Amino acid sequence: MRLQETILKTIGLGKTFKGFSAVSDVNLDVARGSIHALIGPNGAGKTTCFNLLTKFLEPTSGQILFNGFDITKERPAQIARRGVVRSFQISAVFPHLSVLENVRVALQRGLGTEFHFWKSGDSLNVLNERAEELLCEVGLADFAHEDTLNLAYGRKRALEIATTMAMEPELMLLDEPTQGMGHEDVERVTELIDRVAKGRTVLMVEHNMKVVSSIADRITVLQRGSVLAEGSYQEVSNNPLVIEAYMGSQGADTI
Amino acid sequence: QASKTSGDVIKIGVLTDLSSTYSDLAGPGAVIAAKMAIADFSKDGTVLGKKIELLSADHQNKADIAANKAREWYDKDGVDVIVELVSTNVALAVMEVAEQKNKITLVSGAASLPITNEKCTANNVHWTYDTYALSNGTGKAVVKQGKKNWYFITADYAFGAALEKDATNVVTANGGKVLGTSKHPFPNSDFSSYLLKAQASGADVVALANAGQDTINSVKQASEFGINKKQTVVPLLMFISDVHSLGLNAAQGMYLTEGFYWDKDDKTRAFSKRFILQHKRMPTSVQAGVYSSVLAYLTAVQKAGTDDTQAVMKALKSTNIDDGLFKGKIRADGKFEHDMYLLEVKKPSDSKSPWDYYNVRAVIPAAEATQPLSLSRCKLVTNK
Amino acid sequence: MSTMALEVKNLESWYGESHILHGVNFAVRDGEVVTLLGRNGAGRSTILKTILGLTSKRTGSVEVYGAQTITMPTYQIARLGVGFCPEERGIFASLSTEENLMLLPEIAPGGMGLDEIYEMFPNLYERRNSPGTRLSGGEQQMLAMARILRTGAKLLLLDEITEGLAPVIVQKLGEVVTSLRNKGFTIVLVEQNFRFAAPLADRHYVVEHGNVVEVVNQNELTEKASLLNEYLGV
Amino acid sequence: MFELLGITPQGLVAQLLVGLINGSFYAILSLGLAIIFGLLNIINFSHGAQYTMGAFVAWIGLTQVGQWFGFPEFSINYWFALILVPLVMAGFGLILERTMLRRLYHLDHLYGLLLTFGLALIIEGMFRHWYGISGESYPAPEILQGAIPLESIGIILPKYRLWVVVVSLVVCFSTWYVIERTKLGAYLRAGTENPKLLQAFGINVPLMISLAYAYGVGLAGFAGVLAAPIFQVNPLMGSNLIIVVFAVVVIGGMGSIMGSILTGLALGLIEGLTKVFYPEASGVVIFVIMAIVLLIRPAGLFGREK
Amino acid sequence: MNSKTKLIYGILVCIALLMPFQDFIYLVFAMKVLCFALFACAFNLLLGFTGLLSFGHAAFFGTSAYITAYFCKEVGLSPEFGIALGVLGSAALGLLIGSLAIRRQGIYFAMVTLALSQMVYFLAVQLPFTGGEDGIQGVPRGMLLGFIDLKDDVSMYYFVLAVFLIGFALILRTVHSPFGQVLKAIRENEPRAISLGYDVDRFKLISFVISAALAGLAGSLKTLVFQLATLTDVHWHMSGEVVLMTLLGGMGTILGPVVGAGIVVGLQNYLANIGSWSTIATGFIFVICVLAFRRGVVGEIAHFFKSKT
Ligand SMILES: Nc1ncnc2c1ncn2[C@@H]1O[C@H](COP(=O)(O)OP(=O)(O)OP(=O)(O)O)[C@@H](O)[C@H]1O
Ligand SMILES: Nc1ncnc2c1ncn2[C@@H]1O[C@H](COP(=O)(O)OP(=O)(O)OP(=O)(O)O)[C@@H](O)[C@H]1O
Ligand SMILES: [Mg+2]
Ligand SMILES: [Mg+2]
Repeated sequence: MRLQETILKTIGLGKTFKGFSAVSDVNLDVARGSIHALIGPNGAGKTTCFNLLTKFLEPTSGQILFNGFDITKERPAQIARRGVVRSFQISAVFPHLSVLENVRVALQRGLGTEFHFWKSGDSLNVLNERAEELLCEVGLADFAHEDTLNLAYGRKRALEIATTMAMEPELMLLDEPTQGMGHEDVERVTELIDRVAKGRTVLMVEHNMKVVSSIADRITVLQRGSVLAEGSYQEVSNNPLVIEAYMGSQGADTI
Repeated sequence: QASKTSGDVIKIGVLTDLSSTYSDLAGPGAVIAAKMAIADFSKDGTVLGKKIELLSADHQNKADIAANKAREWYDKDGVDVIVELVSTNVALAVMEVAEQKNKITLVSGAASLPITNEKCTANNVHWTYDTYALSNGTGKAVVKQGKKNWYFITADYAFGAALEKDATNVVTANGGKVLGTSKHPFPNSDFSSYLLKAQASGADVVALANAGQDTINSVKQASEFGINKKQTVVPLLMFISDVHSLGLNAAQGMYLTEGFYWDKDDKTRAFSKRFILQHKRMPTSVQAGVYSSVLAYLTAVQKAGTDDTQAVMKALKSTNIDDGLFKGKIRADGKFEHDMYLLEVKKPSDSKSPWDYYNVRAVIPAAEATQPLSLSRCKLVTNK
Repeated sequence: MSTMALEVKNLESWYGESHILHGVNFAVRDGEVVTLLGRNGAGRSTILKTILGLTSKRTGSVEVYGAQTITMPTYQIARLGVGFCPEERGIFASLSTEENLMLLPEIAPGGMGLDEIYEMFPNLYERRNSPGTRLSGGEQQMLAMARILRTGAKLLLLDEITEGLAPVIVQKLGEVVTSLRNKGFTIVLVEQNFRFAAPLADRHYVVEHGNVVEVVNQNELTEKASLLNEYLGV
Repeated sequence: MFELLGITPQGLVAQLLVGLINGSFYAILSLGLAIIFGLLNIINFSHGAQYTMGAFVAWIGLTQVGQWFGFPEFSINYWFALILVPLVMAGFGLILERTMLRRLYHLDHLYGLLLTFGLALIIEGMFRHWYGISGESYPAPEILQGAIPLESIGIILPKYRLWVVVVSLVVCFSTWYVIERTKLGAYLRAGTENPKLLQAFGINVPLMISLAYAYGVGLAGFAGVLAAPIFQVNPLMGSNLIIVVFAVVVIGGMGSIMGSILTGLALGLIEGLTKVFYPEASGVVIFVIMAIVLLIRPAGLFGREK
Repeated sequence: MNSKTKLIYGILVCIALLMPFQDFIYLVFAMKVLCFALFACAFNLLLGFTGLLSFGHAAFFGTSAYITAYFCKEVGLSPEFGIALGVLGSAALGLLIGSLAIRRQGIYFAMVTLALSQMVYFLAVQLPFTGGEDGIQGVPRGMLLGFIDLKDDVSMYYFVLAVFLIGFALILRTVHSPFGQVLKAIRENEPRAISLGYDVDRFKLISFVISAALAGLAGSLKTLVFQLATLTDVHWHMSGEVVLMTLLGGMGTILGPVVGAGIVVGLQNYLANIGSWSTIATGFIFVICVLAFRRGVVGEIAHFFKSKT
């Protein structure tokens, strides 16, 4: 496959819910290897955008191109297998599996034995090492054998990132990855995202401007379902429209 | 695992419906009837010097439970004979097992003709009644009264179909006509749609080819819709327990056929008075049949001098039975041939005492109440 | 004012078999705003839930406006004038936005009117007829906050209300809290966002491992900055 | 005369009326189930048994109570039973809720189903043991006995059945009004989703839940009294009905009040017509409809999609 | 599997092997328990390990029972082919019902399966070859592989035991396999599993079909043991019974359904003599179980040992 500058492109993407248009005519261009942030006021349509990109929702209009292929018609699992993997705004883990198993479920797809109901479960142990590595990276090594249910919220978020990374995605979609985390964790996760973004592409929704300003290469601001502004952090944060609609008078620095 | 010989006891198993649909017409009452038969047979409860033991179990009208129990009884507990067996599928399943194990079954509660016809076995007697007797008894009598146009409300399963078919034959053979049929799912509680259709058909007779609750509710609702005023409602299978729970108000005037009525003569009355002391209810024909079959079995064992199956069957089939409740002979195909009674339900005002429900309108002689052997499809008869 | 709005003594609490709070003590006077700070999992949300009797077991003493509530059922505690905004928001999916808003019974006079609320959160006005959980994450957060303002509750327990909100809204919420405070509401704020909380509160309690380990008054903020830093990594 | 598939238009009208009568039983029973499911998250398998129990209690009141206390003359007539039995049943429901169901709310639906299934067996078994299987007759009250001959359409309609339709429609729609048009309804729905949180807002959820269950059981008892004069009062009358009523609730949309009423009526009609045109299928038609509805509109006809 | 569980399994298998050498438990009863245990295990694969509550499993049990009965009796096939055809039939039916039902979730899934199985019941009543409510009776057990006469209860018993063990082992393996791991994940959080690239519907469908096929296997075996197939096998009561067995034994545990089947079948058998009291007693047992032993027998025992260590 020829490497392209643009890994993900949407053309005129739109979604209406019973007459209410949550996303309209969004043209995104996500460059390969970049960290691209999607910001905007609450209800602007960011999560909806994610849902459209991963086909958890059916777009009302528009096209989605991934690596130049039109994936508008594909099913969610197919898209995930192409390398577009998302995390959820509201934490999504497998509560009654251990932390390690959570990650292993993601890794398991690589083995290609997911339908082998006659195979022993021990055949999955080869994945443990890699899973532990990933847990280490997000600082959950000590919790590997804990039931996920018992983790505090912030740790669940970290686990979710580890699971997402386990998929070795080409494009990671992170919906507010630092939401609900303490400051230390935020910093660690920010670093983590920055680190794992090497060699892949990240598209993330984030309200924490500190995170956005420190790692995002490019920012798209949504408002009422359409693109309000786009550019680097500097450009965007000085855009008066954005300040009015999103950042607020105090500007970014105070947050 | 070799089946054990019955050893030092004669074991009789009452396999019946103790808890569901048919428990009133058979059920605990059948167990009591069997006990009475044993007590009447010998004071000390023995035959040939061996103790007589009675077992009972609930088959819940499920063939698999019944077959399971029957196997266990025959194999493990050394039961010699299983009696009662209400509900045709249960009877057939147990007869099958009995044939394999070379043991005896005496069917009282089940109604289907195939029991002594295409499904007959050499070790079985069908005691009390069958669909042939029911439809011949009631069908013929009603057609002869000039009620020639029939409409059937039939339970949508094999028993209902058999009953309808037998009755249809009788009706047409006697110059009547069938105008239509409504098949209803089993069980069912609301019959008004079918009754309205029957009403609209303009038939003289609305015949009910169903049983138990279904019949009771059909009759009850027929009277609610005033159908019994203009048309004759004929339940093809109905027991005194059903009439009892319906009440005479709704049931009055109906014709039905039974093999036994407690108030027929002194002997039946004497038996029934003893029975009601123990059971608080008058015996149904099925319960009376159980009494009769157990008594006959014990007598046959006595006569044969052994509990060996073939010998006992031979003794049974070669004895004239007359125990005061039933009188007749057991034929080669296993049908116990006896008289049946055409009964009419009394008006409430004519009923003098509790359970005084019927007028005996006619005695249907055994020959007429039983399918002639020449028509039988029983392997025991056709092979000869 | 000097009456006590909330006084928690020796509060212990359990989720099933896990023992989460180990003797928490703090008190809030009528009209004060305090925060509970701490790391993830420290037990701050649990403190709020325990005050309302939402955990499986609790012991100790919790007085709300002078009434001992430790043996009361939850709904009676709420009727003493407590408004709760849970961290998971708890919007009812089967009700529309406006039904969600109108759902809570008035437990005391002096709640805000619907107009006032819509003015404060215009997003909600726009989406008032859509099912509660069809709102965006942030809109749900606004709704959860807004609905308790209608009830007339005077003691508000707010769990991470700025979570997932756009900076403009956060700013707006800051104003809301300030105005509530000026109106005489008593507020217990669980916050991750220290910068949001710092200027609003009279006092900060630092929670760690199910205990209050430090109290920092408004005027001690600068002195104790390093201490806070140590606890919270701010 | 114009005939359609062997039935006259008059006959058809009569059949539709009959269907409506059954429909009103479905409606009133499924309404109770819907309320209980909607609020307690419990599939009340004992609903059928409670309906049976209603009928039996009415019958006992009419024929037995007097004897028990040595006044054979004394009996509770139909009209009193119509009010008294639902109250007795509601009280019974209240006890069940307080002592047993209460412990299951935080669990999967399955446990509620299992518990109420067990209760149904116990109730049925008791009546079976005491009163036998063939059941007892319960006469309709004097003034509702007899029938109205509708000469114009050539049928006779029992007065009692007309009464059933009227009274059950009244009960159904007033229940609907109270639940959907008052704030109570919003509480009920919110309470279904997150009872703990609703409590935290100052609502006495446990009481609300107890009363809702009691009301549902009361409705079942009410239906039982209504049914007693039509069907034989027998221990199995409810268990035969209950599975169909479940289907009605599902088709209408679990927990939807209006849904269960309208679907109950509609399915009564459809079933009635099936009995006329293809009687063998009348036992299965409701399930066919259920399968189709669930595949096309998973939340049921009136249910809210999640 | 740790050594302790291995030991338990070993003991159980030994007991099962020795069953014919005793007089206390009737052999046909033991066979019945094994058939229903297999049925319940198959059901548990779906409920306990995939999180799908099917309220129509009798459809598979019964369909296969009828097919086997028909081919063994009317066509005269040998038992192994009769069973194979039955299992194929129920698997095909599983594919059909499954692909319709898995589109729905939770209680709706349960209701779709119930509705579809009611239609199967309807067919069983109406189709001519099923023999209506008399069912197909007198099915010959036949000669297994042409030389083992199954008429003898002891050889029949060992045959049933062998089939049961194979079925059980398959389920055990499935649960712990990579496939089972994904099933577990799906049960826990479906959207997340999708976002990880798993085609969730495929997984559900496969486990549905496996479960249906094994339920069918149980049905076929039962037909041979009792030599009959009747409407009881397809009735919704049967679907309900298997739910009860599973819950009573402990859903989501491996041995639970086996124990549950033993209890329910035993109750039916030994309470049979006390008439309506048996219904009441059964009712009480369920109520007590739900209120006091919610994890089911096996679940409670496991929990007891877990909390002790
Ligand atoms: N399924 C749906 N049905 C109806 N409206 C919806 C649905 N999903 C989202 N919306 C509406 O679409 C708009 C965009 O929602 P979305 O969740 O995408 O916002 P967001 O940008 O992620 O906001 P936040 O930052 O608050 O999470 C909101 O107004 C929301 O109410
Ligand atoms: N429902 C629950 N069952 C069992 N343990 C729980 C439950 N909820 C929380 N916990 C545990 O209680 C502890 C305190 O949790 P709490 O939610 O109060 O923390 P928090 O300080 O609010 O942190 P966060 O920032 O993550 O919200 C954590 O260790 C958590 O794992
Ligand atoms: Mg969002
Ligand atoms: Mg918290």
